[in-house]
Order: sequence, then structure tokens, then C-alpha cells
Amino acid sequence: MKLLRQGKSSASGDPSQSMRTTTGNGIDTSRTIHFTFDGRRYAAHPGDTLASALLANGVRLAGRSFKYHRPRGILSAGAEEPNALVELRTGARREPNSRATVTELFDGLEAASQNRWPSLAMDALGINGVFSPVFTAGFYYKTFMWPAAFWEKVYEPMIRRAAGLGRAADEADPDIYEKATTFCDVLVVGTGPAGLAAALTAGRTGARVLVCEQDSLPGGRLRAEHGEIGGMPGWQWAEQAMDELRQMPEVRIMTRTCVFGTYDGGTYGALERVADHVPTPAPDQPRQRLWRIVARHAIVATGGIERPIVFPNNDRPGIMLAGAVRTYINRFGVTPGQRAIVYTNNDDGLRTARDLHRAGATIAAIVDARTTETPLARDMAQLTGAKLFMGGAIADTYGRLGIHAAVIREHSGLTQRVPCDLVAMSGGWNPELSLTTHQRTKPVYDETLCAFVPGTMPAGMRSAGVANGTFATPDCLREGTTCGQDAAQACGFSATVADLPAAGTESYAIVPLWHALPLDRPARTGKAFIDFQNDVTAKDVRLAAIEGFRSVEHLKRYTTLGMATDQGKTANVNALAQMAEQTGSSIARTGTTMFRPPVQPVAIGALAGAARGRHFKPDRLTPTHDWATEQGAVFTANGLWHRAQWFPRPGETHWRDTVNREVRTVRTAVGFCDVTTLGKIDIQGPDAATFLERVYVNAWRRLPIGRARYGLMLREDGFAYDDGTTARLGENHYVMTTTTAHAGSVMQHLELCHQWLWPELDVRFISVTDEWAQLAIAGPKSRDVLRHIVDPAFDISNEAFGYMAAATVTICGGQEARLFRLSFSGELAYELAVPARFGDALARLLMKVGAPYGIAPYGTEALGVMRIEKGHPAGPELNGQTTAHDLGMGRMLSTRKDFIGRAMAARPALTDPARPALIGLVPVNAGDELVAGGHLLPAGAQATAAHDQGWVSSAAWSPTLNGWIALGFLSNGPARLGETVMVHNPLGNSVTAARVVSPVFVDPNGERLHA
Amino acid sequence: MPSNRYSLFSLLRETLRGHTGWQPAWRDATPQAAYDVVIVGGGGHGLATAYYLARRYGIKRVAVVEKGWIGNGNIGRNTTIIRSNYLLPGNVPFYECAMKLWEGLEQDINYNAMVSQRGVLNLFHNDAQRNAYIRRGNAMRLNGVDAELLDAQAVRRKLPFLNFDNARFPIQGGLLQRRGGTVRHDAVAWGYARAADRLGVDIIQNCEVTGIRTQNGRAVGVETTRGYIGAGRVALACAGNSSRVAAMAGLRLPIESHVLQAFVSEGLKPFIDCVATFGAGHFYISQSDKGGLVFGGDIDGYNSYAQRGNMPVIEDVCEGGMALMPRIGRVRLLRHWGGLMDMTMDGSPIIDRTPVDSLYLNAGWCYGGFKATPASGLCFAHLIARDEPHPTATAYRLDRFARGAVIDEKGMGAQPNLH
Amino acid sequence: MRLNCPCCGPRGLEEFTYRGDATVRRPESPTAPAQDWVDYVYLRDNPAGPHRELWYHGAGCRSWLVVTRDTRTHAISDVVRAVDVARADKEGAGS
Amino acid sequence: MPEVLHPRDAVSPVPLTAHGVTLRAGAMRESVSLAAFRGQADTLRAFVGKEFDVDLPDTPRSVENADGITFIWAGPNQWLLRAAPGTDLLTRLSPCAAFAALTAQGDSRTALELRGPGARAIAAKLVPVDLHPRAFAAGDVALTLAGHIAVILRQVDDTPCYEFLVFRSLAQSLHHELHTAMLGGIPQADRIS
Repeated sequence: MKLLRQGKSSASGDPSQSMRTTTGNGIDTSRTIHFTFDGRRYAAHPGDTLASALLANGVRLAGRSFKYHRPRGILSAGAEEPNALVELRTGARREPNSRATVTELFDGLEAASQNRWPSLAMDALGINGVFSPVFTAGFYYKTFMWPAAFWEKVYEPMIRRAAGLGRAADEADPDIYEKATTFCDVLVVGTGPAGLAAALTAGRTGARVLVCEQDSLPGGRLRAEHGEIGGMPGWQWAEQAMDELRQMPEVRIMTRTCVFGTYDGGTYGALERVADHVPTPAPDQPRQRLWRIVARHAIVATGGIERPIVFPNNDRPGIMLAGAVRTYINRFGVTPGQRAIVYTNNDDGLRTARDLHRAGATIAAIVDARTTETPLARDMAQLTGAKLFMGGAIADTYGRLGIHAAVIREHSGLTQRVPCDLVAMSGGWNPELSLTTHQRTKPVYDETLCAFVPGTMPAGMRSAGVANGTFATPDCLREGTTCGQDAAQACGFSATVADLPAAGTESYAIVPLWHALPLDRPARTGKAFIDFQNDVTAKDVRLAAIEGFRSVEHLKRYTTLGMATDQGKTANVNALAQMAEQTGSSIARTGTTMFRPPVQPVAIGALAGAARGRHFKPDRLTPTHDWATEQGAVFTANGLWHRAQWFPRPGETHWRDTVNREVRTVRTAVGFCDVTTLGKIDIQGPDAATFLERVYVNAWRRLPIGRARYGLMLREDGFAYDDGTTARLGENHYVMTTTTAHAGSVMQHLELCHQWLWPELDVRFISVTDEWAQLAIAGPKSRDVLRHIVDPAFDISNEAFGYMAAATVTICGGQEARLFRLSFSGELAYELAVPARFGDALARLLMKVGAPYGIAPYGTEALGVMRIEKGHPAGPELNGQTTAHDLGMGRMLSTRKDFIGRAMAARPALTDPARPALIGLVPVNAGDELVAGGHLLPAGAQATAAHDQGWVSSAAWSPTLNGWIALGFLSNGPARLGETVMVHNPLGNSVTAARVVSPVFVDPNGERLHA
Repeated sequence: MPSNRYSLFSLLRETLRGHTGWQPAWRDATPQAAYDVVIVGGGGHGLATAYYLARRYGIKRVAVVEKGWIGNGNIGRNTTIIRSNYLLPGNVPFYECAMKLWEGLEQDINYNAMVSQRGVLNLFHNDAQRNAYIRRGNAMRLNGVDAELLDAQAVRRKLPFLNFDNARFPIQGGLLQRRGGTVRHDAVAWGYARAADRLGVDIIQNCEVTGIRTQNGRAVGVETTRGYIGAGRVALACAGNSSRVAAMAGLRLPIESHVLQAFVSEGLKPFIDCVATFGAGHFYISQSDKGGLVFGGDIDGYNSYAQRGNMPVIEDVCEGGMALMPRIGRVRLLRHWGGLMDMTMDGSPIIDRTPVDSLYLNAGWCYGGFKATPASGLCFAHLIARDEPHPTATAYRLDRFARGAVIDEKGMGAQPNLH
Repeated sequence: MRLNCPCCGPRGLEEFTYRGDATVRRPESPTAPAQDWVDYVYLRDNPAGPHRELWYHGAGCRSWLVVTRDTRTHAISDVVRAVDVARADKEGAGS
Repeated sequence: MPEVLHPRDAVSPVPLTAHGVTLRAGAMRESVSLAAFRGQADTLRAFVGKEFDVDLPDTPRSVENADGITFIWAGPNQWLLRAAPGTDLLTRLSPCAAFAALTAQGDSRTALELRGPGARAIAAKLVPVDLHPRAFAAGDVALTLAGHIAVILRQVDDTPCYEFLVFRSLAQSLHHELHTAMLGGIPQADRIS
């Protein structure tokens, strides 16, 4: 007989798969593939998981625990795995904390152990185990406080060095992800007997059924067991059922898809692993796909998770869950040990002895915590020739890197040491009910099953099979069928239910077993682990109880129980039960195990999908975007818009040269700028004028057709909201412009005003932002240029088409356009709007016809400089914190009408004359720079907040004034023109003397506007 | 002898005797007939208030009544960030007061809450944002708070793995507060509870307030699921549920309850050594001392008491995360959960008397409650003890809405879900 | 969460924008008592339970909706167009 | 001699095909928004019935008349009309200016067409509404999102073919997103026969 010793078989690097002793229903032994673990090459078969392949090659040591760095093996065969976590793949595709038990093997897979140094077998931080008597739960809270300065400098860096498990990739994830939404009548989660029965039943009704299976193969536990359904092995029945489902036109099947979360309104999140089972995705193929599933009804048939038994040193490699042992034997053809002890408190665990025996292993002992012998226990002992210890326990184990013996404590109290290389333990099964608790509906404790079962469930959800606490296969089939039928019926589909296939009934007969040894006798020798990954022991639970951390939430937070990557799937109930015992309470009264989504950890990349990098948000392009690109424009983001910021020319070495030139061109000749991004809203209806009166602070009734007016909007709380010009195009027809930033929210605001506040007003709106390409043409020669474009039938002379005129015109021989005499720059200026398709052509035309006048395009930066020169407020001034009074527009507020914000704008704090109000600033010493974001303090005042009287909102170098200028808000500002204040910018270590001036720096009387 | 005080000595002694001599961190008190002050809410703010009442104001007949287990609300659900990088005059000194208290907290309460001043970096992505951060940073500096402006190169040196080269909204720089950082959130509740308990405060768990008894316009006690408790003064510190509890005294508040989700990844070897916030999306992140990436984003945006959220925000937050740091694509989200936020109409809190005599209100913390905990406790204790606002919390008055003296850091107006 | 838009049918949360309490109504006159305005703009019942609230189907038909939703469970019991509610209120007030 | 303005497409008209699905930008069409004034919907409906021989839909769907003019429901009492260039919709509609707001929309939106047996599966990657034939058929319309972008979605025929009417400024972005979705392939659950 050969006993497994860690190190021997793996050290030899023998690719013989020596532990592959039988055939498995889930692997293809006709092909051999290879993989590496910690640099060593091994052989395996398609269908293997990394865990089954490691076990096949006799590798038992797979990882280290988080806190004590204890050597750990493979505990489970599923997603609940706490121990066997590895770094998968390398480089930019490195995936830390990957569970070997659910990692599908592919040829060339590379995996490495993590959280160890220098090697898995020789981990230096294993020393933590020596100090473990100090490192109890709550240890950190009680220490590292002296001296105070040492936390950040000494203790925390030390703790952080030891922190974490695997390493995140160092580079950007090269793979792509996508998302999709799907709808169904009935969602079935899981393809064990209950799930398949539900899917078949619902599918046969013609309902739209979506079946999700997180595994690559259907069947769930059927693949792990010997039981038959319908006269064939269960796994074959499952495949047959899947084939039938595939034939149903309204049934959709997603394998490798984990439904990870239950959200409101029948929405579920699911992750499909599209290309995780291959080395790299095909070109353009997503690695994973996030599904948003909208289901009218859902059937949770997610099976169960086996509980470990809490006994001293229950964490050594080679101590596994009994159900996992059966999975490795029956599905993967791997026998995880040659000399096994089966330790159970239920009949299900006992069957492991049979499967091990059939696979050729020796059963050294069957330890059954139940004191009364069950028929199955007797049968199993007889079949395997194992010694049966009813009422027994495992009191300790030996083997640093893998178990080689266990101490069995007989019911009588006598102990004996039994050599072994495998302990298959079963503490009973917990229904996997996570999905039923995500909406904070609580599960209930079932005394007979010694487990929590789903309680009240979210609307439309049912659970079936083990997930519902129903264990025997015939019952699972029956329950699945009923759920499938009920769910389909609730969606309006009915069917006759087919006969259930025959299946054998297995006994369960569990007794509670929350710890192997009495808790009042704390073992000094060995830790009895509850949460394997986070190293939470029975003793920690006891300490938490002593210190008053007795509620489940306190227990978790104080001991870190259930906080590891497995979220306590194997730990929580054992811990809860021990706490109940410690506090002399019942399990039901102590608390419950609720789960937070996701059921399985989900890659952040998958949740983000395709929205990343340059495609993080959609791009909005102006009609002249391509033309501006040809011109070499530098673009800037303005919300979603890309706008030309400036148009550099050869020889310009600094962006400011460019901007200065663009400003000078506008001020002296003519320039043009794409202003399409401003929100444009078409407003029509008999009550349009009344409506404008209500949303703007100023008056609109008397605005003549063919004229535009500046308008200011407040929020209902009286602060300034948005501004822009609105032109009257017809009797009941207006076109409103908004700022670029608020275009969407103003639309929403107008709709609210109309639909909710004043539904009696007869008015309609629609966005025309995208309909019109709108170009500002500004400068003393703008009219000259326009004359080449606007058809001669339209008189655009100053007399006929003065400042603030608006008209529909034709250009270029009949093309309809809109012309507005508006100016943001302060020059003679127009805005010309053409259907968007012609925007590009208009820009090219302006360049051509404007060339003799020295025309140049200008970008948002020059636009910004010129609006500061004119003292026009923009985003930095309309920041949601300023009032009309602050902006110098207090007098615009009409007192003759109701409008949004009127009442609240009258509150004392909003009308306080001491509020900082808009002023202009110029440096006292020519050439000094004024910094936006600087604070305004009186000259000579100490640089403290007590003397803070305002701030600089916008600043620019003015090529027109040949110096820095700024807009700002200063307490009592308008009354302080001429005063010198200090612009404090401690962030930039500067203090600059500035003179308070009018905010209109250029052409204060507006002569140019009217030229 | 039981171990009361945490010291190296007590730790070693308990190690030698198998940790059997520790005392409960706080007594599981049963309600007495009456107290000088009854604090409603055993969260961070309520427990801190009790501690400072007993410690600094000498009021020791204090009860904290908690409907469930202490620390089970936002103190245990937040993303653990502390900072005082505010803009407006009403806020900066208050949050700086909190920061200073954090800096001495552990020695004060003899509990290691792992206050970690690893720095908080707010990134900006355009000129307007930069200017707004300059204004804010300068406001901080004028208030004596540390602040530094980093350009893109400096940010790159600090966090080289951010997306600098392929970004929709390129990083232009950031505002850094080095004294900002993180604190182990649960430990704050437990530490204050333990320290208050040692000073005689009764911490009464599983005791839900069902009514506030008033006589002649004055609060005189609370009805609870464990009977009536008389009180000289009643202090509400139950953010998330402020409206519900205040309604028991007939008050309507300028508050909506909203859900804010938080996220943690699997544990990873440390690689993010500060708190970073994305300026072009809803995403902020730090890495806990255990290695998990702790991150979050915007509130879900609708009134909710459900303490859980929905997928659009989860996706939005992860999109922000990937846009900012694409190396976390294969890092897995481990769990997400929701907290219940008192969102006020201007995004700033309330610490004030109420129209009902002897009834005090500490509410409206939006999602800034955790960082405020010590100052909130201190200022609320001051208000309760002296019946006048603490000098650093004078702006947080209830009547500011009627006066118009709102403290609106974001300039979003009276819409709680936009703050 | 999914809202059943009376115009468009059931749609996911991502298409909607939330506004808040639909039970507060704007005072008829700007000269109404200041406290009425403060109540309207700032004070909310904020119930834990059924809540009537305004949502905007911004990515859909641009209708404002009055939704009745339980704030403890997010269960939605009613969705109607705000304009219908507002008109009914005004007509009710006028009669 | 006045200069002639040449129109420019918002996205390249070159069709792209992947996994049996073709993405194509539709040709520019005339388009007008029609929004009835208060209480005038019936008047408008009668006018349109007479002038165009078609019933304006009251639910999210579209109808096409004999002249090939499509009438798309675009919200309560609001429709988007699309027609071949030269139809001169505005002139034909001018009589209803008294009872409806008429707004030119021909340049506001770009049509992107997704066609092929897998078009439904690809569309489902961006569109959060149920496109199953039981829920959404030829002629049906949804005002919804495609990814982060608002669209008017219309099923053109049973190929299936879907038309995404997207704001012109966002057309390139949506085009990119649709193409990316196409390249990602047909999910396993969507068996395309």
C-alpha cells in the first residue's frame, strides 16, 4: 500500500497521473493535455479541473491560508473552495485567487500558488502559526497603539506586506468583455435533477425558459454519484434531458454561466465564461459576458454545499469534503487517497466509503458521529472492511504538508492513531440558497435537516431540490417538476406533466455535529478551523462570545469569519451553531446566514463590459468634427462632446500663441467657431410665451417675432441654473438655447414644468440640438463674409438685421438656414444654423469666402478668453451656488409674474448684499498672473479663512488687454471697484495684488456689438 | 483579574491564559427607568456622542438605545474614508475638527481603529475641474488644512497604473490631502462603545424606539420595545432613519433616505496605497489592510430603506473603475451591499436643536457620515450638554433652509439624489 | 428595478431619472407664505413604506411618471403619467 | 454663382458584416416631428388619415403608408415621420401647424440598420428591451437605450432587421458599439438556424 506524502510524487514531476485510477464521466481519457503548477509540468485530460488534475498527479498541497499561512490542500470540488486558490495565467492575464476546483483545464494552462514565500512548501510566514496564540480574533484592535506614530510608519506597512492573497495583474486587462440583456418566462438556475425536471416541465409548455448552469457539464451532483435515473446513470439522464431541452425552440441554455445576483423586479445578474476554458479568447471574442436576465419567474435549483466537520487540525491537505471525494472519483476518475478515513454525521457521507472502495482505496476507518448504528453504516463497514466507530470523532491529525495519520476518539473516549492519507468528512449539507437571500428575505432553520432552508422568497422565485432542503433524488425530480409547472402556469402556459423517471431514494439521517470535541475542552494542541481561508477557529468564536460579539454580524466582523473569497460558504453555519452553543441559545435565535451578492466573485472587467478606455463614454461629434480634424485642431472634452479647443498653425510653439492669434483674429477681422453643442430646444404652442415667462426670470411676452433675448433660469431654490438666448421665430414658435452642460437637464426640467406643474399650458418641445449645425461668425468683418453666403434677398445690414435679430434665411442659393445676430465674443457677430448635414460644407465655405477677410476658425479656448473679456458668466460662474444677484443680474428678476425660483430667491441669505458678487480683476503689477481658484482677501489681511472674502472663478491672459484678467466673486464686490485685494493661492505659493474692476473688460458700452 | 485595559501586558497575560480573561467589550445593559440623556441610535455618531458626553461634558447617566446590534448601520457599511477636503466655510473647520480627533483617537479610547493617513487624491480631468479643485484646495489651506495640487506627472509617479494613455477623459492632475485616509470602520463603533461603557454609559441593544414622549412641547422620554425610558434630553443620532424617528415627535425633515452601494474585491497583494477618486465617473477606491479593494460610486438615486441596490449603479461603478485603472479587469468583485443614507436637501448635515424642547437632532450625513464621526459626536455632545451649537458646527442648523443659508458643496440645489 | 411605463411598457431602471416625492405641490403663488415654499422645496415625509414619487422616462418617451413604490422592498404597485395626475388635481381643485 | 453646400454623412455608408449580421447606415431621409397641441390629437389624426391614408399609432409602433412614408410613434401624441428625400413633408403637413408642432428632424437622427439572422442576439447586447418575436415584431418601436445612447428602435422586418434612429452627433459612437457587439459573436444560447 502506498500512502501519499506531499512532496514525493510532485517532486518527481511524474506526469503519469498516478492517482487516476478509474474512468470518470466528465473527462476524455483518449486525449492527454499538459499544464504547469509552480513551474512543474503535469499531464491531465480534457474535462479536468485544475484541482482534479493536481489530485490525479498526487499533488495535495495547493495553497496557504491567509493569516497563519497554514499548508492547505483541496477541500472541495466546487465554487465554495476556500483553500486551493491559485494565480492563473501570467502577465497581463494573471488572475489571482482563482479556485482550482472550478478552473477548467486547457492545454498549456499555467498556475502558481500564491501568498507564500519563498515557496509553497517552505513559506516563511508560516511562522505566524507559532505566534497564533497571540493572533486571536480582535488582536489588532488591542495593540499596535504604542507609540502613536508607529502605526503608519511601522505596524501598518508590516501588516500590509503580509496582506492579500494573490497579485493583481500589473498591466491593463487585454481581454474584452460584453454585456447583454435577455428575457424569459422562467429562469431555471442549475441543472441537477430538480433544475432539469423544472426546465423540462416548463419547456414542454412552450414557455420561454432560460436554463443557466455554472458548470461546463449538466447534471450537478448527478455527475458525482452512482445513482440512476430512468434506468441509466444519473449523469446520462442529465445529458439526455439537456438534449431534449435543446430541441425545444423556446428553451435557451447557458452553460458556464453563474447566476450571481437577484435584483429588483425579477432582474438577475449572470456571468457567462465564454473563453475562460481556452488559453486566450479568439480575436474579438469576449472573455466573459455579463447577462442581465429579466425573468417573470425563477426556479433556484442550485443544490447544496457540504459542511466540513470542526475538529483539531482539520485543515491539513488530504482532509476533504466527502462529496468532493466522490466527485473526484466518479466524474474525474481520480482517487484522492489510498487509505481513507470517512468521517460523517449522516448517511450521505457514508457512501463515500463505497465509492472509495470501488475505486480501489482502503478504508482505514469509518467514524460516524451518530451513536446509533444505521443500516447503511453497517453495510458500508461490511462492504469496505473498514472499522466502524459509531459515536466516534477525529480528535487530531498529523502531517505538516499532508495528512498521514488521524487520532480517532472512540465513543468510549479511548483514542487511537490511524495512518491515512485522506479524510473524507461530511458535516451535512447546506442548501445553496444565496439567491433567495439577496433581497434580504431570510432563510429559516430546519431542525431535522440541521440546515437553513429558504424562507420567504422574492416575488416570482421558487426553490427546488437540495437548494430547497429536499435531498432524495425522486423528491428533487418531483419538486422540480412542480416548480416548473407552477412557474409556467403563472406565465399563462399549461401542460400535462409527463411521468417522472424512476430514481432510487438515498437515506440522509443527519444528526447535528457542530464540533467534534466538547467545546468546554479547548484543545491546546490543534486548531479546529471553521473558516479555513481566514483561519477562524472554534476558539475565535468562543473569544468573540466572551467579548460580547455575539450577533452574527459582530461575530463576522470581529473574527473575519465569512469574509474571505468563499464568503463563508463552508463556514457560516458551523460558526453560527457554535455561537448558539456558547451563548446557550438556539441556532434559530442566534441568527441566520444571509448572503450578499454576488454568489461567486465576478471580474470587475465583466461588470464594466465594453465601456472602457476611449470608449468609456459615448462620443458626441459636432458636424464640423472631421473638418476640424483635417485642420489639425486640438480637441477637448465638453461633457460627451469633443470640441475643437484651438487650431494650431505652423510656427506656433505654445497653445497660448494659437489662442492669442485666434482672439486677435476675431477682434480685428473675423473668426468662426462651431457652437452646435449648445442645447437647442424647439418650443411651439399657443402658450409658449407664457411658458417661457414661467421658466425664465425675465419677461418674454413682448419679444417680437424675429428677435432673440438673453434669459436666465433659476432652480426652484432660487439659485441660478442656466442661461442662454431664446429667439422668437413665429407667433407661437421659439427656439431656446441652453448651455452645453445643461442641455439634457434643461429639457427634463421643461418637461417637468409642463407635465407636472402647469399641464394646462399648451406647448410642445423637442430637441433640435442635432438638427442644426450652428456656427458663430464673429468679428468686425463677419457681415462682409456673410454677404457671400446669405442669399441677396435677405438684407443683413445693421439697419435691417440689428443686434439680437433672428430670421430664417436662405443661403447658397436656396438652402434654408437660420441666422441670429448674437455675440458671445462682444464683437459684431452672428450665429448661422444650417441643417447638420451641411455643417461641414459651411465650415469649408467660410474658410474659402472668408479668406480675403483673414478669417480663421477659433476654438473653445479663444471663446473662453473672449467671454471673460466681456464678463459673460459661464460654467465657473453658473456653478449652482450663485444667485442672479451674485451674477449681477438681480434686476432681471421680474416681480410681475410667477417663475421658477422667484419665491426662494427672496430668502434673506440669498439677497444679503454682503454675498460675494461678480467683479473683474486685473493685476496691480502688469504681467502678474491671476489664478482661477485663488481666494480674495483684503490687502494686508492675514492669510486665514476668517478674512476670506471671495474667489477667482475664471482667469485668462487677454491678448486684447495684453495682460491677465479675471472674473471673481467678492463680498460687496460691485461697491468695491478700484480697491486692491490680494489673490491668495497657497496651493501655488502665490499671493498677487489685484484691482477690482468692472467685469466687462472690453467694449463696456457694447458699441462693437451694434456695429 | 479580568483584562480591562488593552496593553502589551494584558495581551501577553491573556495569551498565556488562552484568552479566557477578556471582558466583554461593552456591557449588554438593560434599560434603567431614566437617564439624563437618551441617545437614539447605536451607530458611530451615537456612540461617539455618548463617549464625549461622558468624557468631556461629565454627563454619565447616558443611554444609547439601538434597535439591533451596535455598529450595524452605516458605520459598518461604508468605505472607511476619512478626509477634510471640503470647500465651503460651514464645512471645512468641522471636518478638520474630525480629522484632528481621528489623529488622536486610538490613544484616547484605548482601541486600535487603524487610522491610516495614507492620503486622499481627487483626480481632475479638465480645466474647469482643476480650477474648482484649486479653489477648494486654497479654501483648505486658508483653514489650516493640508492640501497639495499634483500635476499629471506627479499623479503618474504616485499611481503609475492609472489609465494615462488611452483615456476618454485624460487625467490632468489631482488634489491631494495627505492627512486623509482610512479607518477600520467597525472598530470605531466598538472602540467608542467600549470607551463609553467604561465611563458608565449604558449601551442597550435590541431596543427599538417606537415613540418619543413629549409633555408641553418638551421631550421627556422614549417608548421602546423594551419599555419606556425617561430622559432629561433625547438625542437622535439615527441617520438613515432620521425621518422615521423624527416623525415620532411630529417633525418633518429636509431629508430623503437613499441607498448607497459599496463594493469589495477579493484580497490582493497591496498595490494602491492611497484613496483615489475618479473625476470623470463615479468611482473611488482604496485597498484595505487585508488586501481587498474597497470601492464605491454614486447613490442609486431613489428613496430607499432596503439597504440594497441595483445593477445599473454596480455597472456604472465598475465602468468607472475600469476606465481609471484597467489592470483591475480580472480582479473579482467579492460582495456588494447597500447603506441607508440620510440625504439632505443641500448635501450637508444637521446638528441642531429641534422645535421640540430637549429633543436634539444629529442627521443628514449624506455619504459623509463616517469621516465626521468624532466631530459629530463631540459637537452633538456639546449641543446636548450646553444647549448651544459647538463653535465648529454652527452652520449645521435646521433653519438654514428657510433662511437660504444652505451649504451646497456640489451646487445641485434642493435635490438630494444629486448631492 | 423595473417600472411599467404606461406608454412604453416595462423598462429597466437605467432608462429613468428619479426626482422625488410626488405628494408635495408647488404653492400657487410666489407670494404664498414663505413656510409653504420651504415645505414644498425642502421638507419631505420620506416614509419607510409606500411612497408616491416622480420619475422621468428620459431615455424613453420623456414622460414624467408618478410611481407608487414601497421604499422598504422596492415593490412597485402603480405607475401613472404625471400629467394625468396633475390635471386631475387641478381640475379637482378647480371644482 | 452661389456656392453649393454638399451634405456629409454622419457615418460611413460602407456596410460591415460579421457573424452573418450586417450593419449599414441608412440613407438620409426627410423627417418631421409631429406633436399634437393640447386636445388636438384627434384633429391631427383625422388630418393625417385623410392626407396620408394612414392611422397614426397610439402605441410604440410604426406604420407605413402606400407612398413609403413611415409614421413612428415617438411619445404620447407625438410622431416622427420619415420619407424619401423630395417628399417635402413639411409642405404637405403645413395645414396641421394650427393643431400640432411641426419640427424638421431630417438631420437630427441617423438610421443604423442591423440585419441578419443573428441581429436579434446582437441587438440584445445593447438594447435592454425584450426583442423576442412574442414581445416585439416587425413594425414595433421602442424608445430606449442602446448601451448608453438613447435611440428610437424599430423592427423593420422579420429577417430580422432593426433600425436604430440615433442622434446624429452620437451616430459614430453607436456605429462603433454595434460593430463591437457584432464582432463579439452570437452567444451560445441564441442558436441561429
